[in-house]
Amino acid sequence: MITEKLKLQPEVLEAVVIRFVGDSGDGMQLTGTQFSDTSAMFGNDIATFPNYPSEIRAPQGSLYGVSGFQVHIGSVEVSTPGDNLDLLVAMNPAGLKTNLYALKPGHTIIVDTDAFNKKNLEKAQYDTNPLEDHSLDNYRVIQVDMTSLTKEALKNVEGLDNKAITRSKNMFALGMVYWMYGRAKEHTIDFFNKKFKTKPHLIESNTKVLNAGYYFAETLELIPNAYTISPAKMPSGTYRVIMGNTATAWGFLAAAEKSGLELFLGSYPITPATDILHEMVKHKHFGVKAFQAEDEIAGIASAIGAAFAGDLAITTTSGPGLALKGEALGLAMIMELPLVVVNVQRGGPSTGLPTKTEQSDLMQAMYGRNGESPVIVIAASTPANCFNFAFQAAKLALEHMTPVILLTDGYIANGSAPWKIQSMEELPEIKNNITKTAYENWQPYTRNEDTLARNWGIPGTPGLEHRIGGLEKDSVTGNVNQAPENHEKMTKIRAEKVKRVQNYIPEIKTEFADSGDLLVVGWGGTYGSLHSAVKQVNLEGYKNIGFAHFNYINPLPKNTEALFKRFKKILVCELNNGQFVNILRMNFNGFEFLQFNKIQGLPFGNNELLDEFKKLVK
Amino acid sequence: MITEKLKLQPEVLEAVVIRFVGDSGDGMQLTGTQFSDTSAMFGNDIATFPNYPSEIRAPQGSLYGVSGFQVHIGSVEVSTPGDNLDLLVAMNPAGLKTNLYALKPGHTIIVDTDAFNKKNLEKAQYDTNPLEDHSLDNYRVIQVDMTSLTKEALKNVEGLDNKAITRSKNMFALGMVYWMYGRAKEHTIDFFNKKFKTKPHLIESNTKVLNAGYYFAETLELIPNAYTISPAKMPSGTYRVIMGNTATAWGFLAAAEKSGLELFLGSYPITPATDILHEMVKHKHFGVKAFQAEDEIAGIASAIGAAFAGDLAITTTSGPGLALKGEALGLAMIMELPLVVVNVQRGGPSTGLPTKTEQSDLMQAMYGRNGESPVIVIAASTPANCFNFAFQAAKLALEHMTPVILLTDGYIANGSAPWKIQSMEELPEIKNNITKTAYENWQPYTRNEDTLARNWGIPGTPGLEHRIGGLEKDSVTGNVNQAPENHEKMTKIRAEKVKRVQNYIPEIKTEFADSGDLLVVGWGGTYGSLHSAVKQVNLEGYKNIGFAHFNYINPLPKNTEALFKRFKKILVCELNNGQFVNILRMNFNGFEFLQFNKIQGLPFGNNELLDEFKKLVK
Amino acid sequence: MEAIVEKKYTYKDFESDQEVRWCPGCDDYVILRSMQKALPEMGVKKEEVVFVSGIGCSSRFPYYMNTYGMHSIHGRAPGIASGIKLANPKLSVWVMTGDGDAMAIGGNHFIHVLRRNIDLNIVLFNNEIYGLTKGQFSPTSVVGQKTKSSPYGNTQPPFNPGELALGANARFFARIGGNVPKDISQILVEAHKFKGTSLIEVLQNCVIFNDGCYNNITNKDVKEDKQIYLEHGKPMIFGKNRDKGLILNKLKLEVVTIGENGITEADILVHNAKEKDPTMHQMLVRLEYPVATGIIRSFDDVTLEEREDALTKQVKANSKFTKTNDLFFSGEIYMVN
Amino acid sequence: MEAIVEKKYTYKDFESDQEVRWCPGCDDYVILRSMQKALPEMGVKKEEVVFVSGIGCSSRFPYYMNTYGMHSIHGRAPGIASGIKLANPKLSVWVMTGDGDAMAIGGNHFIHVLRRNIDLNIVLFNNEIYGLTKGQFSPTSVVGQKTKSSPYGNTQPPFNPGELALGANARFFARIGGNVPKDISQILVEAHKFKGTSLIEVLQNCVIFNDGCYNNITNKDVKEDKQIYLEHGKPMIFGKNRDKGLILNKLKLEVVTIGENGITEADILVHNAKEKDPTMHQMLVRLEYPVATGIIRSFDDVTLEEREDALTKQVKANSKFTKTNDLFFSGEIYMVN
Ligand SMILES: Cc1ncc(C[n+]2csc(CCOP(=O)(O)OP(=O)(O)O)c2C)c(N)n1
Ligand SMILES: Cc1ncc(C[n+]2csc(CCOP(=O)(O)OP(=O)(O)O)c2C)c(N)n1
Ligand code: SF4
Ligand code: SF4
Ligand SMILES: [Mg+2]
Ligand SMILES: [Mg+2]
Repeated sequence: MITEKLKLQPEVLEAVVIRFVGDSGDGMQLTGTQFSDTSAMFGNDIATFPNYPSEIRAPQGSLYGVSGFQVHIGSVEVSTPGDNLDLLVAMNPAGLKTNLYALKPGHTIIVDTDAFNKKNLEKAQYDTNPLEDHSLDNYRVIQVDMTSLTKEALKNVEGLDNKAITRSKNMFALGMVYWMYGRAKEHTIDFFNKKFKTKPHLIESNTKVLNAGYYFAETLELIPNAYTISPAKMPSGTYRVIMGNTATAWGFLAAAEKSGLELFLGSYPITPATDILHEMVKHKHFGVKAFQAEDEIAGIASAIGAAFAGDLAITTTSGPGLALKGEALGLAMIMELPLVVVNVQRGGPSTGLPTKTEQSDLMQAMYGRNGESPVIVIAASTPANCFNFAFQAAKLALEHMTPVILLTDGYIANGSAPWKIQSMEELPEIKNNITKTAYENWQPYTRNEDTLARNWGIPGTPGLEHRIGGLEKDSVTGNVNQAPENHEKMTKIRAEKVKRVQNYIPEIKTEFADSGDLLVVGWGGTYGSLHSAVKQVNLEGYKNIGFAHFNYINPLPKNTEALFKRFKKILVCELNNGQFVNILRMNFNGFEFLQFNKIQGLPFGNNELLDEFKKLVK
Repeated sequence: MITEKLKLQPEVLEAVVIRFVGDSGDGMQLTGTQFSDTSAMFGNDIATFPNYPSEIRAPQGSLYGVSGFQVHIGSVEVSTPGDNLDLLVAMNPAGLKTNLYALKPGHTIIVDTDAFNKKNLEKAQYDTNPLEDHSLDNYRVIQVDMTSLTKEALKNVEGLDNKAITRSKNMFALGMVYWMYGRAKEHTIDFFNKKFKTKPHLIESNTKVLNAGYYFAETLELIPNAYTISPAKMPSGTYRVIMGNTATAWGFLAAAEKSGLELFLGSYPITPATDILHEMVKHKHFGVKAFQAEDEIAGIASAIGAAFAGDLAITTTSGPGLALKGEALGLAMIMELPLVVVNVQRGGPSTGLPTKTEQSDLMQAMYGRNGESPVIVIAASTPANCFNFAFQAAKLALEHMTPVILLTDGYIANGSAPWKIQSMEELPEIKNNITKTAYENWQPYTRNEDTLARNWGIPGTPGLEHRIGGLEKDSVTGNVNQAPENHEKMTKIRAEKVKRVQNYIPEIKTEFADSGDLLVVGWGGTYGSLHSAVKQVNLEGYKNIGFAHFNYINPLPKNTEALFKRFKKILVCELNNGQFVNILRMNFNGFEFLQFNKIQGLPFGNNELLDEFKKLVK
Repeated sequence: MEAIVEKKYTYKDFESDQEVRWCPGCDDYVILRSMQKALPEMGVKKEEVVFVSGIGCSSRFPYYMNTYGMHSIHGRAPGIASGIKLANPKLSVWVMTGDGDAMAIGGNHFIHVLRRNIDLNIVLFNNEIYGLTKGQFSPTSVVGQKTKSSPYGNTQPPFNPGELALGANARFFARIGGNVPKDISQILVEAHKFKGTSLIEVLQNCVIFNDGCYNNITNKDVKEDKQIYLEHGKPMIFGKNRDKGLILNKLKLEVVTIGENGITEADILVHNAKEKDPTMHQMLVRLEYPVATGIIRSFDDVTLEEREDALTKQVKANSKFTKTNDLFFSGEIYMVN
Repeated sequence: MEAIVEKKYTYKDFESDQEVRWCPGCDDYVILRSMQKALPEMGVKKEEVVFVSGIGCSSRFPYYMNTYGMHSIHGRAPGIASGIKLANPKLSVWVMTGDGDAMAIGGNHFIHVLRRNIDLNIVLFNNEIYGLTKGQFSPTSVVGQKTKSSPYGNTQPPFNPGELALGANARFFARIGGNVPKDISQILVEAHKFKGTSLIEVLQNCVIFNDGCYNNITNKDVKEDKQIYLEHGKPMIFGKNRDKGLILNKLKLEVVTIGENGITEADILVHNAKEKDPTMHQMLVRLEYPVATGIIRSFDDVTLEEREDALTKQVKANSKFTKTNDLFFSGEIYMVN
């Protein structure tokens, strides 16, 4: 019934990476979410990463139909979902086949032996059964006939058909893992009670199976109980677990409330950005106006209209959608309207790898429009700080009267992490440039001397009637003015306005070392991977390796060049073929910027980073 | 009747710049074209530049309704329409007002005094009559009551109404200028005979007025006859005068014939690119398939379809249109289909200055798409070489199986110049990658080892049936393949394929000096202005100033860095806020690239360039 | 718009300080003045009016109106206007567009805005040509039409804007000549009153690139014989002598003469613009002789804003969240000390 | 397509080597197999068939056909297909698209391709949902429909694809359930034969995000009573007992029972799909009971390729230019020595 192929010493671990894999229908996302939420409530730091197949429902048992959910839990700060696994829970052969590569040698696999039948083995393209052919000898394999055990557990529950019974085997696996890691089952049982309020037989069955798995592991004491992950030392406060896309949506909710404006979202669904729309449409109670448009162009067009009319206007999309919005974004730019464009990056080019992560839209964000049309570009770096950068994007747009592009990516957008809830009271103030009542000689293009933000005159306000548009405009009245000097002047003002945002953003800081041999530079969603790797290399005794991670890209923080000068080597790490590094090259002369690039639709792995760092400092 | 306010010594000139200005209805474009064509046939080198108002028909006499046409003729090579004028022909006060700034002090103005009436002076916002208030004392003003003289000349011609009579006064002006510069009237009279074949009274009237102007100038001998522009020393051959947009269209006609493919154009009208479409639709006799689509996206989409089906496929547009094409261009890129995108740059951002010139779409051409999606980017630099670069764009697209962006701009697209006609026999061969007949194991993504171009299998060919699309594809079969390593491999291959084009393009050459104090760097449509200015500064005795002008931007010529190393200073001159210079910074480390930028919707002026050069070498 | 207008406007209140730059003789001038004269009739405050346009000669319109306005990018005005209206339903929002702007590049937004029935007004300047880009055929140009981009004649059959609009479920459609300022003004006023998206097609003459394309429909001397000006509840009678009328013959509209073959006024169809079923309206927009003008369809339906508003009210009433803090601290939160 | 097919194909010849990846039970499988079975009937060579799609579940179709194919970008397939067909009119070109792909982002290309009447075939998989992006409402979703992006119910009234298409001047429109493979195949064959743009709307069930949305129209047990399957030249009769029929009552279609109230088969309307005037076709596409299926309209008209071809021939015949040299050295050229 249970085989342990390899005996290992129980270890005391600071952090553990677990991946649940199975068929799309096996409920792996739910299992993973339950485990991570429970761990977070227990006080662990967590980071998660779901991995869906790009098909909606691929044929059962097929290799491309495998759905996975990875959780990283720690008693120390964890900043990525992790790359190498400590535990792989594989509900079928296809899941094992496609995920084994990530498991650390010697570490644990839990499999449902019932699923390792001839049909499934064939679908997973196994010639022989891996549970029997010694190909797993380097791992600790825990074989459990979960399906049978689940059926057994449920044989007395009324009102369940066969499908419902086999579907709940994921709870058996979860129960086992809860016991292994000393987690309480209560959170999940509560969840059943809420979710199946009207279907008591499902509450009963799921609870039964969860308990069965838990007690199965406990009773047989087959699993060393040494993995006690104690709570992580996180700043005190009230927390919740949040997904990046939800955090983004909530950041805008907060910004709307803080600025006293109504929130408008114009969007067209696209993976992996759609969840922001899904989240926004829920919040009609806050008066959120979420408009699902006919395409990306209408999405941004409606947002431009809403911005003109005085709303906090947002449009959300991903790579190909941003390409479509370029022309309209140029219009918002020349009209100097506040607008936030969220681009959740995915693997490109073209349709590319729509469900994978990448950082390859940076240049597009900078330059994907005709003419000289600079906008503010910022990037979030963790699921939780999507909240802050969404808030900040709105604040910058409103205070500087310009479009802002907020870049996130599939990795942080779909990942989740504990978020120390920021209440309204803690959030910074947001000013805006609205002219409330007309005064003599009011002009739409008169500017704030510091920010260069223009006046925002909103339809409905008597006396501020004015016309703006896409033609070059007079520097005061906003009327059409195509005079040569006016055009040069306006082009420079628009550039200067974005440049001056430097005065309103934090300086860039280094972590681990403030000067030395090597500065590791990253931006956006790679924060977690890079931070862990630099931390580890420092723990390993390499003392002069610093880390600087950029959230502000256009403009760059003021002190960037000074910082770079303090290091002998600079290594720019990106999930693309080298885009941020080129922006640095444009801006800072005389540095030799080294590159580390990965273009696989995957986050950085810890080892590949460590290897690279060590190569450069040895 | 005629006043010469200032006596000047007759000069022997090598080149003369003349501008004809008047109301949109005054026929200035025709007058200018006639003068330049006649001069070209006489053997002069010429360069022209029309300047329309952006209104279709602005109110008569208004400042913004002025239409102008500038001609630069020379017995030496002329490479720009010139900036400072030797002669300004102003048919009304508005024309004088808006164009006087360009006239060299002491030089000549010819005005139609009849047009300087109260109404017109008011419309031109003159408080006093400039012909009387001494404000023109620094110029030589030739006042002719042209309207009256024209009426006089036509009083015996039958069948003319008042409007037709006053409309032909431009021919009076032309006659005068012909006489001044020793040009024959015959070419223009031939033109009348052809144009008004069915309206003999118009042949008679126009010829009469032309002669009247000519003889008027001659008889009264009021105009010094010293401006004898002798023919320029141009390479021998057969010439014609050609506009940049026409040359672009013809380059594609030639490429289609040379490659043996049918020519397809999918386009949507947009200023200043539309004339390419207008030219293409004429050539149904060559089987050109010109498809006016519903928008820019459908324009490029149809071209992608035609490319898939085996045509030489083109799409033409300008700035905002290129923004719209970004997403589809990414598709063409990942499908590795041959496609030429022509972008005739105009003043941006957004609708910007649609009838003015600028070089601000370079970054958009490089990066205006999601994901890593490099394409070849080249730029034409004169009206005539639009032919060559269109041909070359098609050749590169077909031989390397990739989209190519060809950049021109409003300045060279609307300008005209003598073109030494290139016959089919002189043009280089164009190979293509079409697989004519199936063979075993044929795969769409098998590549030419040198160019990395993939096989082109065309619908209709038995045995080559295959499917491609926008998802990442397998490096051999082209089937969907989203494996991490495959994606990285394909991304690198696509980049390398474009990079290798370096092996197929000429090295960059310097003019005037091959090493020294200052290298003036330009790209695209500024060739003429920069070339003249560097030439002049060298003539003025500054010996170590070299000039390097780029037509190939992605990839850059192989020897670029080596060339840069031979100069102490490098000055990059562009009609934008600094785009090419940033591409150079990305590519070449350790140079301090100086910038000279103009963002006024206008070409560089000779003097501003000279000043800048001298400042840097003194 | 139930705004109380304190001051009685005249058309001059709606003239902006920008010089009008259309070609002399262009019908666009007529439409501009008709609008300036219609606005005082509507009883709407100047500051609550927004004109949005795309690109084209016609799209320069907002510059000339002393209200709020936006001259946006080509084809996107319906999207922008939708955003404005959804952001602030109190505004009176007008989309000014051309046949190219609305039906070439902007075709998608055009059909979707009609489908959604947001309370916007769209004035379509149909001159069957791209004016601003100097004369290429448009999606309403007729087959055979010679233009700069079809020197041998256009090969693409045109849209009938009314048919396309009704196919997209338009609730209000009117058509009117570009040379009848009073009628234009009146239709604009009606469009304003109509709740939902209203579309007005103006048969606008472009004197430069397509001069006279409507001569045999709109010219003063033929107008009454070649057009039928429809009014809700009135019989479909036309002609200089008001002696021609329309009757239904199976599924075809037929022109008859009152007084001939025993036809009396009672036999003539009566126009019902407010009918939900668009069958008759579709037949009318397709009619080639006489050409139907006036308000062809005006069917009252719920607007998108109304639906959204009702839902929002309902959700608000049922929700325990009024501030974001309520949301942030709801559900599964936990403390770290 | 008058290609002489040397070999008699079977559906297996059209199966590609790619694994089909739709959800088990999805109607897309039915359409795929219907197409694979229809192609051998069409007498067209495999290498002369091209499938073009945009993005969506439905748009994965080309991968599964062993012909030429392109899985392009969202909404743009009609543009790409137009280019393919204009480049090589000998090809049989198919656009495979969804309700979102064709009518949301692709709406503009959709109406323009219909207007132009290029000889393409468009198969519209209408599941009234965005499948691939996991369940948001689409332009054909009904008001009130709860989806991921309309948790409180959709507020945007839908397009009727047939109405939109006819408004855009579609010459061929058919509608068919997603669960009747033989009928689908037959209509595909007819669409192929039709010269001009043909549009086939398939009422396709998405088992995951909008399961059962057509149950009361397409389910085996109600189908015959709830649908009327139209055939050109045949009376409009439906019902399990073939006793129901349609008659015209003024401008409304009415369901009557044959044998009741003196109604005989002779009173029933006869379907004329080939009529130029679309009035009846529009009434039919709008009908809610019974839902009209089969080929509703099939009006023969000149195609764009034919017009272009005729013009090209004419221009060629009148031109002195055959080679570009002729052009380059024509007109005003001059020599420099
Ligand atoms: C993205 C984009 N594409 C093309 C153009 C060029 N363009 C400007 S107006 C226009 C057509 C105008 O036609 P219409 O809407 O009928 O207006 P009209 O000038 O006839 O009033 C075109 C093609 C543009 N400005 N922007
Ligand atoms: C430019 C762009 N925008 C959005 C998307 C995301 N997207 C892919 S398919 C789709 C809708 C699919 O709906 P439909 O056409 O009805 O196809 P179905 O999946 O229902 O067959 C969307 C919004 C995309 N791929 N590209
Ligand atoms: S070009 Fe035509 S539409 Fe445009 S302003 Fe002139 S007359 Fe009017
Ligand atoms: S999601 Fe719906 S449409 Fe897509 S494959 Fe699954 S069942 Fe079919
Ligand atoms: Mg027009
Ligand atoms: Mg769908």
